Amino acid sequence: MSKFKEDIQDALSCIQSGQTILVGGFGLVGAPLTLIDGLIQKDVKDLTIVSNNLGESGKGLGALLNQNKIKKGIGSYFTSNRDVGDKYQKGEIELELLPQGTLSESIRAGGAGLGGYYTTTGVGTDLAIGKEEREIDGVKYIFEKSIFADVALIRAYKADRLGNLVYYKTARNFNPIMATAAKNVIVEVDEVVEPGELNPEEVITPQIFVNTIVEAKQILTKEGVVSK
Amino acid sequence: MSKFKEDIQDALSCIQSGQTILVGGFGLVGAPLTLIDGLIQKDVKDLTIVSNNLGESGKGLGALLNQNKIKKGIGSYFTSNRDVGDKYQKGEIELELLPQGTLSESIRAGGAGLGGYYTTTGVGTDLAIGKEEREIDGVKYIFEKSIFADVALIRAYKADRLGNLVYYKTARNFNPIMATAAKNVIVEVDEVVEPGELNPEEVITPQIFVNTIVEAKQILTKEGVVSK
Amino acid sequence: MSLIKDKNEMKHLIAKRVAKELKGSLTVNLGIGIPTLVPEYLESDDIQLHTENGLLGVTDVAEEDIDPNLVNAGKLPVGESIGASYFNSSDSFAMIRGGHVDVAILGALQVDQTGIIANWAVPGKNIMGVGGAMDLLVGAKKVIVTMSHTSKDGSSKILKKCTYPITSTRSVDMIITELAVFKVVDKQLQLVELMPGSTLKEVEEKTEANFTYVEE
Amino acid sequence: MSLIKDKNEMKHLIAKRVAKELKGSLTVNLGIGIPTLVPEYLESDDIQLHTENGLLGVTDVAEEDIDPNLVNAGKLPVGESIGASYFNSSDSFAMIRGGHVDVAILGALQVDQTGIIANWAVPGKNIMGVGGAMDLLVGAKKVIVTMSHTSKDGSSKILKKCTYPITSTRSVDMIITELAVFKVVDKQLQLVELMPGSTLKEVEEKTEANFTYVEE
Repeated sequence: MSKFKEDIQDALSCIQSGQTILVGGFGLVGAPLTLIDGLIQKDVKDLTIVSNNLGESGKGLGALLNQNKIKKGIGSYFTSNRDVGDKYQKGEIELELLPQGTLSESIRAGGAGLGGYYTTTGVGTDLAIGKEEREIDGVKYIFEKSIFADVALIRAYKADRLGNLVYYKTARNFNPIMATAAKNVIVEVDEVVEPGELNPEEVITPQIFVNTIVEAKQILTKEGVVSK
Repeated sequence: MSKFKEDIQDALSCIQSGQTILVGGFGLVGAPLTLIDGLIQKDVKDLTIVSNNLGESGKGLGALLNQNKIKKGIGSYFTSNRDVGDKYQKGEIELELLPQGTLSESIRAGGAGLGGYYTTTGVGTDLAIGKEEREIDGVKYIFEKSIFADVALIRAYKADRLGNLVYYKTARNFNPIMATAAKNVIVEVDEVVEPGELNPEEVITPQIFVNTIVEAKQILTKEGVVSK
Repeated sequence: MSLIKDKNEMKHLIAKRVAKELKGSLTVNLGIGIPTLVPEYLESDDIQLHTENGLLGVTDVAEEDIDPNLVNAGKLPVGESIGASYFNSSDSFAMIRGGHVDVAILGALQVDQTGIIANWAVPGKNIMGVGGAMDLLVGAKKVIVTMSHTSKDGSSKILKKCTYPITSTRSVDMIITELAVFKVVDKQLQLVELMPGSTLKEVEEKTEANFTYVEE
Repeated sequence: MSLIKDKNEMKHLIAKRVAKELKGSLTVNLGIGIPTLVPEYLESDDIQLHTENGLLGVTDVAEEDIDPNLVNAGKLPVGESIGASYFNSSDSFAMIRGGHVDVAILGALQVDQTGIIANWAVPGKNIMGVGGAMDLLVGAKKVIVTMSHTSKDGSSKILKKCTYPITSTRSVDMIITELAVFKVVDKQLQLVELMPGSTLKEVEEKTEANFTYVEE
């Protein structure tokens, strides 16, 4: 069975208004720009987006933001897009700020079926307000809940038709953990290969996590994002 | 700087009586048989060994067990070595039994600097006795503490001299997570290569985790364990 | 009276019946014992076998290709399929506990009439091993139990209540023995099929648990 | 009076001084800003640079070799060293939080006289980004803060108490500005070195925090 789909809207058909969507990438690097573009074309609203950033101004998730489709953003560094601050000031978006390690760990925990965990990160800071504090073996920790979403939109380098994935350099970032933490996982890739072409020792995301594969048509280059 | 050491006892010089030691492997598969053999030669006692099994009868950690050097075993499946049961009956060893997923997750949590986590595994069973139960979003979980040790003895396939590691087939198992969860991490490998010979995309254990590398001299073959 | 001649035949009969449940594209984890015989009878090409020691894409292996470093959770030699992948133990159990494995096929010592199983410890004996059983019970989307219907002494293993320590508070979905196939629906046992040569009377005699008979 | 002509020169002066602290075999995480200039001045060949977006073994990159998919935490193009490795974000922060990174070099908005820093939020402005700062503060074995000694308006950034939200309850180990090098010992600031052209009098005038002067 091949998980490859030609049509982007077909691949995104599981997405509905009000859902929580994980979106891979560190800024635009490793972001699923083709799938985000598909989301921009699609008639949905009230999305909760979990992503390290909300893109850059007008680019990537930044374009989705400007369509007012994002009800809430959960991330670690919204500063990379000044529009986020403007919308927040106007009360047009809710934001939940998490330390980057907590964001990534909560997503991993969600994918691993854990309810939550205790971390030292953030203890005694404003980001710990309202969070349970607990001392374990003399060290203070705060409780963080896991994150599990309806959909994950991620980017990889190569996929075989079964859905095994490998990544490319620092475009890996949040993508492999997001692949584990959503009911529907949709990946865009530069290249689709036959099963057997990826070395089983080198597969980063086993196919068990992947529902749908599409070909990347928006590519990040030195000159910015270009359409393929 | 090369982390390679020729002499096994030199590599094991950090180990002292009373310490907690993680030992990789699933039964004998992926177990650091050379380092275990070194531990058998070494004058230490009262060790707490964290390992999925305590080897097989008289083999691997089973030989260390028979020397009465193990005060406590923490693992998920001691059944593979009948000597463990005999010693437990006689009160010669303490045992802590954990579900395999909890054992592996606690080790990973220790390496990741977490204090503990909530898992569904074991809820309502005898292995949850004495453990905190907590409901999160309507699901029952129990609290499990993380595990962090003094030393980890692990096995990999190849290391570069910096300590980057790759593994071989199902001999990977607990080794990569144990590499993250001890103050001193000692690895035995089939082959030591120069930095640059391992593809950065395919490194499983980054060198940051590894303190010492030795060459494997006890090898698991179809015919059993042989000395190289 | 069942027509089964020996224990081996019984195991294969059960494994063959389990295989009929595995249709379409599924990821399946196989426990030790009877479950390991299931692949011989699989009809779908699209079943991916998961073993919790770190491999997705388990296959049989020919004697001459045995690799001592390539084994399943029962430490028996296996092969790797085209499109397989290796991972560490915590990632493997993240797959299981996180709900990514479709079906787990497990052995059991006892099952009760609500579908709760006991398969890791016997009172009075040392509690020595649990392995991945508890993780699979909480994590797999569907759990099928395979076992002989009765103990060596002829007593029922399908009980009103387990006398051995339970593995999970989660009920399994299906129980397949050499005599019968039960489904667990709303925490109640439904006998849905008699195995070849078995009769309703025999199943009733050899089952302590309450169950209903639903012809499907 | 400091002899520094411009901001760029100040940054390089600080970066050069930081580099002197990095001896032997170390894993070092570099924050955004001044810390990214440190590699130019490293003397040890055995420093491995970590960037939290998923690379151990960061190097400089020549203009013609820039790869848009190979960047540091500041999203600036970098190269990969011989012996480098890539990993995902949760594994990267497991390294940081788990205490596997030897040194973190960070910028700060304010430091107090116990070595507590504030570097992620300004009251009255939207709290918009924290990134990896809190993780590095709790996880790195040693933390060195680099910053200009005073704000644009000339006011001290080394205060009795931070007025901005703190990043962690953990004190940093060292503060390096264009005027002075402080060590934090037992939650107290020790001025251990005056930077070129700086005087004790100038440091005293421009530092609100209490500190002792310890000639090393």
